[in-house]
Amino acid sequence: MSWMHIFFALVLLPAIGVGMIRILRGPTAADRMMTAQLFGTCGVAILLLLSAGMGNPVLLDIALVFSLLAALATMTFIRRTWRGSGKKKHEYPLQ
Amino acid sequence: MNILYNSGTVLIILGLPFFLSGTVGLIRFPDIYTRLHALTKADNVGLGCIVCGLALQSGSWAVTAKLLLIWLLVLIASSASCHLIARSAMHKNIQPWTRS
Amino acid sequence: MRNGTPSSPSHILSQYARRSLVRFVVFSFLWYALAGSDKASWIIGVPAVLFATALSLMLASSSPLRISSAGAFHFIPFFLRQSFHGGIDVMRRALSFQQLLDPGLVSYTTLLPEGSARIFFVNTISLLPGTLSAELHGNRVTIHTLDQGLPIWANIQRLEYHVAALMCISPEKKESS
Amino acid sequence: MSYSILTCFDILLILTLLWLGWRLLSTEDIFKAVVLFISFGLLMALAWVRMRAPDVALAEAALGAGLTGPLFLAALRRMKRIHKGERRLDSDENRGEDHEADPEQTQAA
Repeated sequence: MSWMHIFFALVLLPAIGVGMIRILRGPTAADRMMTAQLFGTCGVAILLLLSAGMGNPVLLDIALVFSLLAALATMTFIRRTWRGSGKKKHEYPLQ
Repeated sequence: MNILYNSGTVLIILGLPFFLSGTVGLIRFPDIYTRLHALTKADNVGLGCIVCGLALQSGSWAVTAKLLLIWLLVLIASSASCHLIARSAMHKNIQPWTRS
Repeated sequence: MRNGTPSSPSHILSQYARRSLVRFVVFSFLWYALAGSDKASWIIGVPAVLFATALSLMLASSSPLRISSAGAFHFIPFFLRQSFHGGIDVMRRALSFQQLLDPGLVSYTTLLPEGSARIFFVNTISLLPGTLSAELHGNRVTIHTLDQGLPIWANIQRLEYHVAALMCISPEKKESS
Repeated sequence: MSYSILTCFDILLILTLLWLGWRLLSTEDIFKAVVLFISFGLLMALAWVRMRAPDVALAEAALGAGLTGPLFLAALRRMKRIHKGERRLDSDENRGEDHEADPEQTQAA
């Protein structure tokens, strides 16, 4: 048990709690999804710190699963939920 | 050994403000593109600092390799999904916020 | 490499052996990272690594990824330094009391060839200070920037140079523009 | 020292989870509920870790957040296609199209 690492994990937990504001009020769907991604990254960091703090190396494997699956939700969201309105326009500002 | 441990602690402490500022940026920045900046850059650097600090403290090559692997995966995942989100926002014709 | 034209059988064979050896080493390292230093894990590890090597050689694309070690030696410190700067930059903008943002879109025409080099380049842009790749259309990358006052063009050109060095792309293509 | 900080961590985690669960159940926007569900899964994995059940945490991270979330997102699209015009499932679907660019404005920017 090392209190220092657990204290650092405790500092990171509000970063998740405050980020929830963006899920609740984010204007577009992508804003909400981005916050879920932030939770993934913060969750990996908290797991790494807890693994050092609790002296349990198994938690590194959970962090590995977190990071492997972090992209999956966002990609499904882009492919399935947040498609453009039919036709793609290839005219962008400032070409 | 103690020097390694302490410099690891310093690196971890260095990493925490990056995470907090990533969240602050996500709340404060005005539009989706600027929020993506905050999300990808700040969090990856913060995680990098924490990973390096823990690797210095762990004192084992296997744990170090696993930590670096985790960081690499997060790096790839976040930069790819950041590009995807920005691209579909462009396809949806969401205009970037500009200083008026 | 030693003799004959590049398509001579011995050359192809030696290159094939080299590629499979590199992959074997990479997958062994991956297994070591995943399973830890326990010796007993290699009972499953060695067949898994061999299987992964064979599978990846079977599924590999015809144009293999070539990474030069000298390029990587220059690229990794560059990348770490730049992404650290990017983090500091975002932190400064997020925490300051005034609004420090001046976002805009920049278009950049890359000279990197189609394929893995270009995709790698586009993904790395997002980790540089103040830039975010928003669109890739042909060889034209649309970049969203956090501050139009930053030296974006110079940064991206340096990144392009480093990626070309990393992926063993000869620089004479860059002279054409 | 270590245990009191752990207690603080647990209490904060429990409060966040409870608040998240309440918002998840009470929200009307289905997409928002799905995103809250994914976040809930991630935090629940942390809670399992604190309950010293890392194997359950592994399953929760893989199934709860990693697989069920994308399945819900895919199902949401199917549902939207079926219920088209009846309800607003994705609240920014209309807003995104309102942003139809007028080029002059962007050029000026």
